[in-house]
Amino acid sequence: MGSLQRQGSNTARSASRMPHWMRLVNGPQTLGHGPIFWVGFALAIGAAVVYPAFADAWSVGNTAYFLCWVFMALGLSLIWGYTGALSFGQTAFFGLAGYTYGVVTINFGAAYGMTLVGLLIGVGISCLGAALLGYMLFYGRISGVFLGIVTLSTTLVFATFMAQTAGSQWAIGDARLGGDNGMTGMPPLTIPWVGGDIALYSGVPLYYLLLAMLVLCYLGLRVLVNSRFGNVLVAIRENPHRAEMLGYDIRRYQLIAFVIGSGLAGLSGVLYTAWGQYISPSNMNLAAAALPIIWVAVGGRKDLTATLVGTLVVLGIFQNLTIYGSYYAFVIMGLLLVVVVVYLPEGLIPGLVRLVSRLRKRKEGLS
Amino acid sequence: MEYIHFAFTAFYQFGDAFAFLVLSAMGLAVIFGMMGIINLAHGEFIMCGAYVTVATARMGVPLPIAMLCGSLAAGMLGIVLERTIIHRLYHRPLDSIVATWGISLILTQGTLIVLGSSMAGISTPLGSFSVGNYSYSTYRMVLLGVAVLVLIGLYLLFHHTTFGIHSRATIQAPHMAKAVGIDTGRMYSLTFGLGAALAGLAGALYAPTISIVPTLGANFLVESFVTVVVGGADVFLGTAPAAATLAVIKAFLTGWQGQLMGQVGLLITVMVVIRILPQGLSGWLLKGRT
Amino acid sequence: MTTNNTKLLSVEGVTSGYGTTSVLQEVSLNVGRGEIVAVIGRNGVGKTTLMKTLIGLLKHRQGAIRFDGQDISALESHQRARLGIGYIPQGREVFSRMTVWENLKVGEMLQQPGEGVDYERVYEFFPILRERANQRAGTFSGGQQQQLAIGRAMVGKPKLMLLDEPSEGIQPNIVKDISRNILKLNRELGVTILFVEQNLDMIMTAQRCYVMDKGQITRELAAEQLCDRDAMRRILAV
Amino acid sequence: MTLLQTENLYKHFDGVKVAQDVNFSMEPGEIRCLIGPNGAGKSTFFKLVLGEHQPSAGKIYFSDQEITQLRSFERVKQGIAVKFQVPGIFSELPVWQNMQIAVQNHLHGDSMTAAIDKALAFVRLTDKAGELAGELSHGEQQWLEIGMAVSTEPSLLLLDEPTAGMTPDETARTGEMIKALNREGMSILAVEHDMEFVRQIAHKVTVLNFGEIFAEGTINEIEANEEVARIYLGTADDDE
Amino acid sequence: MKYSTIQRTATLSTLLAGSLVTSASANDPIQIGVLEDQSGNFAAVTQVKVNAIELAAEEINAAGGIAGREVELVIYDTQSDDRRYQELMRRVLQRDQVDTVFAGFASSSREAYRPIVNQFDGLAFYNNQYEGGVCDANMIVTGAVPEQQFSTLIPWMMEEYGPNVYTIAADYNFGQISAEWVRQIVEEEGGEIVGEDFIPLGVSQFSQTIQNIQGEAPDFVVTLLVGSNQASYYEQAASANLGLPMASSVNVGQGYEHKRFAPPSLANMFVTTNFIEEVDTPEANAFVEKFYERFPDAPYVNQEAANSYISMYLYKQMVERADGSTDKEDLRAVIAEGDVCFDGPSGTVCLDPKSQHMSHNIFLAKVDENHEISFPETWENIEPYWLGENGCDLTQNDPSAQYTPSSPPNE
Repeated sequence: MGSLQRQGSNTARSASRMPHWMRLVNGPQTLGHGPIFWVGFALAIGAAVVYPAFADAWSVGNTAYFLCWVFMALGLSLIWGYTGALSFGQTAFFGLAGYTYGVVTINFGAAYGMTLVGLLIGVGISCLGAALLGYMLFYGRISGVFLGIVTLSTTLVFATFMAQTAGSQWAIGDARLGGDNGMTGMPPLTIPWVGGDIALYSGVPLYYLLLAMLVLCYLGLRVLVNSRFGNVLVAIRENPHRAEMLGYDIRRYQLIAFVIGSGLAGLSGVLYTAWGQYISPSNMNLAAAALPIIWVAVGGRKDLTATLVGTLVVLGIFQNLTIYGSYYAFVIMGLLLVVVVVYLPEGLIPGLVRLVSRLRKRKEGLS
Repeated sequence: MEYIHFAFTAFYQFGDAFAFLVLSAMGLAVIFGMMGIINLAHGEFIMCGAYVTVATARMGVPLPIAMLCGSLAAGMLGIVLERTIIHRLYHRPLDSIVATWGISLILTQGTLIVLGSSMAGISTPLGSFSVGNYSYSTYRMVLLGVAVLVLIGLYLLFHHTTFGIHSRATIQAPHMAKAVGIDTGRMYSLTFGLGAALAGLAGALYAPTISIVPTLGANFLVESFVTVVVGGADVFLGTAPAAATLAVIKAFLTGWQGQLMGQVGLLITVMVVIRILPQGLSGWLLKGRT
Repeated sequence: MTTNNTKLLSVEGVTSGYGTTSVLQEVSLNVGRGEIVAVIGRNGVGKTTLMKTLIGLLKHRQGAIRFDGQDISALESHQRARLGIGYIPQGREVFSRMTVWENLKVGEMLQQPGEGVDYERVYEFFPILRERANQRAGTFSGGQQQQLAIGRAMVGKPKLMLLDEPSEGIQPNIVKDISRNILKLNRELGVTILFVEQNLDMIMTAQRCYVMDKGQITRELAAEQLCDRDAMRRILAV
Repeated sequence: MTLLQTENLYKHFDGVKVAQDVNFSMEPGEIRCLIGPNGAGKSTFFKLVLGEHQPSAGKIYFSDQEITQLRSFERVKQGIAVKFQVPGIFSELPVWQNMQIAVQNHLHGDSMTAAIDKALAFVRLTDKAGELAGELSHGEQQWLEIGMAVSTEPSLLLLDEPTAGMTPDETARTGEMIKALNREGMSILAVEHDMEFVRQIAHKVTVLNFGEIFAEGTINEIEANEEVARIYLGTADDDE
Repeated sequence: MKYSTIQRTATLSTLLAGSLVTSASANDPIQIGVLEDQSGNFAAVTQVKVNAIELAAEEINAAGGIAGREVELVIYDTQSDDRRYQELMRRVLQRDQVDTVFAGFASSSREAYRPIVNQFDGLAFYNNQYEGGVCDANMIVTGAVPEQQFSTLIPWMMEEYGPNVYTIAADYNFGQISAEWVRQIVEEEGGEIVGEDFIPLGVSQFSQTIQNIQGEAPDFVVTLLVGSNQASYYEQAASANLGLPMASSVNVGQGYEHKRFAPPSLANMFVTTNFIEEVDTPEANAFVEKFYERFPDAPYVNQEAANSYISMYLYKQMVERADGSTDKEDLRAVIAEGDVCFDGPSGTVCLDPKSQHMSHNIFLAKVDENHEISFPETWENIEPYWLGENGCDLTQNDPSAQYTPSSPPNE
């Protein structure tokens, strides 16, 4: 478990002896380093790869569905956990990208890899939206709670607006926005293939695609946060004043982190939309907007691995509570949230890591 | 005559919106504006006030007393929650989002489990009156009156009573307040309880006019946050002018472009205000004074 | 040296500080009933830390603090204050968004049970507090804020007043006013006073004084030594 | 050429004057100390130079270029660095990473590693490279911050009470550090109360009082100045 | 024999489970998935749907099951959350492998799960009154649709009270589409829409709306309000002494507002519904009595409860007529015969093969000052004609789409 602790004294210095790429994914900003962690990581991926062979189709599809959401959580971890700016409105970008995917694919169909183009355009539009909003926020020096309120307002305005677009005049090309009932009829993701496209319904192929994307995204973010750029983000979170006095334009860094994080929210939005062939304003309302914050806060926002694992754990627990908890699901969810916030302020995963290492130390002390 | 009717109509609509914003925001203004706790369970305090009011009124208790009971019950609930959970979160306001969200889930669903999915309501008292061709609900004018009274009452409470002064001192400079002998822990509890009681009062006052369901608090949440954010930290100098400004915007947009624009207009106002006046209206008003 | 044999405040081997660093190292000192005692020293030697430790805003790690015969080490700040310790912090810390009157009103908290609040007495000392009762405290100048901070403490009729650098950032002539008022408080109301300072004008108000350096009390000076300006200057290292 | 110069600098806060007609200048290579009673406007002056406050009136020049309108980080890039009074470090990050954040802005790869090692050696924190900065002693935190400030290779280093809270031994070491930096060509402007320390390092001393420059000269001139002694210490013998 | 509610633990699933082969033997129970909102916003209205399904399942099992097979319910609480519908619809179809699903209250929930039903080619019953227009072979809709409710209600109201109509409607699909229907019918009948207000979901304050209505002085108001927040309108209108007759297709019959609000706020309200507990026919009374006997704490037996109950029996009939097959196409072949009918709580109702919607007997319920209900008028056997007339014919092809009057299928 020690391998899950943040890189400490010796590793920081020995970092220079590592191969370059190892140094990138292994930096001080992420929990987990050294051979034990990476062997564990490889085993986890291995397990994830063979998982479909042992699980039933629903479980695989359901896991794929969970994976859709993790990107948004990772994005929020970057914005909130690493940069220290709480965005309460990631669902605005989620929805924006989802609707964009719908508009593109309904109008241009799924052939010739158009769904992948739709994915890229969706993510691109959400990045653009985030750049506009982020510019207004960070260059306007809005921070703290107020940042949360403005971003929340944004997503609520968007949701309220979309809810009343039921009429047929609200259409972009062939794509009807559909009001509160949402937009339907978009194709799932497809991969162009000789002899006909492969449509990725929520089954094993989609699972593998998402798994691959997630691993890439996770490693990519690890590289990012452990890079010079990530150093600055953490510096801004820890002490924005000092960071600025070391010559960094902190607004620019905050903006870039916000755009990347929102792009990931957009990616989640596209994946969710393609998965269920459906997107609606209820994905952007207050309840939906609070969810990513809960995943990230409960998991442990200051670390990508904690966010990743925590999000999957929370999604799984909440869904199982819904399935087995009947009436009491919400009550138990609420209690869990309160307990985690009060007793594990750093989040579930870092809290557990700390607990285990403390127990281990005590054991070592005894022996 | 036409003009007088028109003027009264405008006044009534403004007053109605104003009362709703003031009453639903007051509790939050104390808890979020003053104490900095982002209380997503605000709606559930309102729900608590409404439920207790309806339940006691249906047991035959006179309505005003039932409303008082509703408000007190919410206040009590607030104090209990502060003592058990909230007081651990003062130094990390962002985490309070998650905790109060959890509390909100527990209270809403708990109410559903214990009291069922809905509750029979009570009638709006006091009937109606007419001006020109229009008839109006008398009770809603009473709500306006109560809103103004609550504002005045809070002003007096915070500026002319020992509790109010100690509470403000505690929130402005907790260390110094401790050093002059104020039990700041108790002040935090009481202030939070006051905020909860005010939320409960909003629920109590609106209980006769709305559906009594466990999720009723959600109706109030967005509007109250909007008002408090526009208002800024000062309960009196912030919430009152913010509610007045927003009421004008809302009444105007709703009357002109319908309810949708009324809603959207409110949210856009918040974004604009935060951009221009990061400290809210009260920050701006206070700055002008020094 | 004490004018009164009974000790009002006694500090024995107190160590305290922030985080892992100790700023105060085993500090011991006594203040007798009715005395005016100063703790002097340059910036950064731990004077403010001493004051915060005495009022309880910082918890000490070692040693004991006794006030009026009672061990107050375990008490919270507000409990210590209610025993009769008035605290006037560095930078005054008036409640700046509240009015002058409200600031005074907060001070009532300290008042001993059964005694009325004598605002007249406060206004007699500081007439400006009556004249500007409804002005926001944040709009006062430094000197006026200092008067308010002292007035706020007076309202509670404390037995002991702790003043942290009362002259800081204040015009020399106002400093003289403040030192006069402190003397008057001591003489007329019998308030015991402990203050930390580096300003000679203020220091001369004291009857006795401790010199502090690097978190420790290094010397104790009697009243006559306080009058030797050159010696004092050497101590204050200018 | 002057390194730093201010022209008729004014700053008001809500009617309170915290800088009044400040005309300050210092030469390259100088160690200047800024003294004055608490509340005399020393910190405000620093903030004006750093761009954290905008002056109400007046201009600021650095290396003969006007920087009045530049934002803080741009001034830092021009060659100004600062060490704050309260240690401004990234306390939850290891020492090595603190240093890396400071250095990476202008150096990469091996030269960055070398620069970090050099800076750590300079502030004697090589052995503590892996510790969390927040767990260092107070003096070490001050040095770490000096190390961070210095490693941006500034031509002017601003120090706000660099020795506050240090033991005499630490204070003396800090003085040596500053002199060593100066020998390498760095100019230093320090706010300091410890006159012994000022005597150890300062070429020239500027006294501020109520937002104005009250006196300026060598340490001996300043110490001999009765007026300075009066404002700094207050005096019993000036009756109105 | 008692039905059992399955809330399955994770079974050690086999690779076989991945395929969708339902090779049920004659003795395996027939499984019916039930996805309804028992928590959250809609719980007040939908809990009774689950109860009605449970009641029907118990009766059917007591009478020997469906084609000799026991009925087993797989019930999940969807928490008024569209995403839960998506997750759980996949679960019931893919893991629990139910034979059919009874699902959904909000239209958005239906639209959220519909693509998934299509993906797995399942069969879902939507037992709600709604805005109409779903033309999807995988869906059977038993709730009333606008043409059934408005073509009866509006002309009656216009004759009774006059031609000037004011509509207030929830600002989303149901409200907008229903308002479109009202407009069309009013104009056809030679009346005039004097005003329309659309209210965003979640709005609970209506002073401005009430005043707008007074300003136009209509003969009656059509209220198409949705959710507990918007229901607050009635109390607020009453307290402002608006005093106009009201007509609705959705309130009372669904959310039993006349029980939840104190009288006389819903006085002079006219509602067309295919069932409410006050309907005074022998079949209806028997059903309501059975219902309260089994669920004494139920707040109200609304139209959705009756529809859900009826659906169970329709399904039973279809499966039995398909010789025990639960295959979707076999069942649709039965529907195509055009005589799948059931004589239940609301009288005789039949499934329309073209749209797979249900015909209804429409009762006009009038709420009086004491919130007592009377029925001034009843229309028998009103067909869900609109989809069929406009080119939706599921016996020919399956567009799996939802149409609206402004964009009908044959366009």
